[in-house]
Amino acid sequence: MFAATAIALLVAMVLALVRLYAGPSLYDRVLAANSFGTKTVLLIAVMGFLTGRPDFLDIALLYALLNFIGTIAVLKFFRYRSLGDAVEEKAASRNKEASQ
Amino acid sequence: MIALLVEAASWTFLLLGAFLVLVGALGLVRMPDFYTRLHPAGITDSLGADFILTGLVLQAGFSLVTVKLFLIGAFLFFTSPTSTHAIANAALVAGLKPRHAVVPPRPPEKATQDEEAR
Amino acid sequence: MESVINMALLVFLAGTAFAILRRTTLFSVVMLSGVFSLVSAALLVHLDAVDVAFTEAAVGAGVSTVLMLSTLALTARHEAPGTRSRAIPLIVVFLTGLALVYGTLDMPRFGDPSAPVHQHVAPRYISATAHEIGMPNIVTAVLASYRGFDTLGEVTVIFTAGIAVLLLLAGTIREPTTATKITAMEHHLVLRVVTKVLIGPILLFALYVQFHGDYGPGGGFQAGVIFAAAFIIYALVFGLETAGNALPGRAVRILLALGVLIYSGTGVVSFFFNKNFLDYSVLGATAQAGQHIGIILVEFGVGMTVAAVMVSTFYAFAGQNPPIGDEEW
Amino acid sequence: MEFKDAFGLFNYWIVIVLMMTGLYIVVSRGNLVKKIVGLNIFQTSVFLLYISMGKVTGGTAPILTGKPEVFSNPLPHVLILTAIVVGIATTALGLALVVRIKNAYNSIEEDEIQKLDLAAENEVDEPGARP
Repeated sequence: MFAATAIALLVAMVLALVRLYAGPSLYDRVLAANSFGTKTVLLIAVMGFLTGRPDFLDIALLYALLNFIGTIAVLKFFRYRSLGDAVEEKAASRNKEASQ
Repeated sequence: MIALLVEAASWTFLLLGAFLVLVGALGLVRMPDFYTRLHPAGITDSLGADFILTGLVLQAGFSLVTVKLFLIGAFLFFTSPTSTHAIANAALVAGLKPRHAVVPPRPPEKATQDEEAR
Repeated sequence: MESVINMALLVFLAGTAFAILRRTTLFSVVMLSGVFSLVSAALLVHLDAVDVAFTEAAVGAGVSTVLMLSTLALTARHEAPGTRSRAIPLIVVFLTGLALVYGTLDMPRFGDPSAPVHQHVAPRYISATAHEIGMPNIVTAVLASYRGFDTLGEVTVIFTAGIAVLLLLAGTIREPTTATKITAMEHHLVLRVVTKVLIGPILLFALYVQFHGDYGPGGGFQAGVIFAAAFIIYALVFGLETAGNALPGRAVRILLALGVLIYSGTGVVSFFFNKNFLDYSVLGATAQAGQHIGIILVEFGVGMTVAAVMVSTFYAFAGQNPPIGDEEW
Repeated sequence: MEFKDAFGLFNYWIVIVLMMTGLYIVVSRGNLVKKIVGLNIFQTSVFLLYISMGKVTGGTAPILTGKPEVFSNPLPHVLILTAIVVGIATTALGLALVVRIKNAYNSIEEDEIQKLDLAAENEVDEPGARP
């Protein structure tokens, strides 16, 4: 039964990859990468049970924790153009230009 | 007898979870526009993951593995809605308009008022 | 069933690599390399390499995407269309590939237990670890004790790379100007609350991984990267300055050197008990206890240096003043 | 070579495909950041080569569980574990160099940088020719 779940997850990962390659706007790509990460968490958990050694869930736990760092970095990159402390006037001008 | 029941329950949970993950992934591909794709991505993150994790918990019984599975469920519960929120917020601020925008799109000057208001 | 997952993940990997090859906007290249490391971590779990999958996951999810993005923020966003003809590289690559494939024809088949690679050193480690070091995780035992001197070399390589990045980028770090600096993301209330909730568990998880390396997958390398990922997310959401108050640059540089000092110091201690370098058996009451103490200390040193290198690299990259104008975007 | 053999080497062939993709990116693309990503792909393929050689069918991860079991070879895991972190440290170093090159040449395209270098060399060669 784990095999069926694993196959379903693999098919879901293929679909997420299709959205990642095709995604017209960059936010589709971020969304696809993020949902791909969640599916990897589930795949690693199911694989642990499939091979009979379920005590390797630490990796799934790690991904569950760290997966959203990439997303936040990407969004900050596009909002403020720098991952450090963007200076006020640069960010404000960019918003006006971005929201036209 | 009980073991059979638990086994059957975990199979159903696993299959339901797998089905929901598939539905979510299919929705991610078939939905026309970015904002409509947020919903199917949410399906897989929330219910699909929870069903699969409960299926695994029923398999693992009462052990350290169950604690880890609950922790994974808890952290997924925190992180995936946050990142979906952050993506949607960034897309809206950057001016990605929903395709069939029923509500009039936010006039740009209002966006800058938010800036000054902060 | 096993081979279906194996083949599927390998095909994903190759597909993502081709997608990276074809994309010109550097941003999607970075996103795809994040997915690439996700798939390779899943594949490593499948190939029973649990510690390695742990490291790949921590590095891929935590640090590499952020570092590449901060470089993109400082350089360019699009790749210029290539002017040179692509024919010659294609031929060279194709021929090399054919030669390599020809080379693999007489390699032992995948997973073949009678392959020569499994006959020499591995059986000794698998059988000897139980009584010599008394530690379930053979990988950590080999990493820290049997092969301790090489790992010291690896840690020094990481230390040197960290120093080099600091030297390269420290000069151009912009002092916090008095201009109205917004600590970024201050209006993202949801992000700030969730990050505050999650920083605790991430750091706790890093400590768990650090000291759990003997009994399960984990160890200094993974813990260091997770520890740094916690500070990176804190700096991303609450701003570089607030993160600087929590973990100042000077403290990170001290930690950088302290880790390698702890590692080599543990080795030097066994000189005084006239044993050779990095022989931990004298540290404890019995040889096994000594090995445990030695490995925990050494892993602690490794974790400290790796965490300090990742945090100082992020500080150096994020502190840069992006020289590029807005028209580049 | 029947299917069993071909399947047996499938891992190594995918490793070679990844290696060649990484090599091709480094060789044919001019953008420095793209080259670093290509190097990362090449590096990951080498890691997968080591780990797939260490796998034993029916073996589990090399963590002793008390029960006598067949274990996969732990040695490649040790090598690759440290190699990944060294890899990320050297990638950070490469990216730092790219940032400095951008500051100096205001471009990270290999061709433009070479043009600027050549131009700088010509100026140095005939200082007398300057008006």
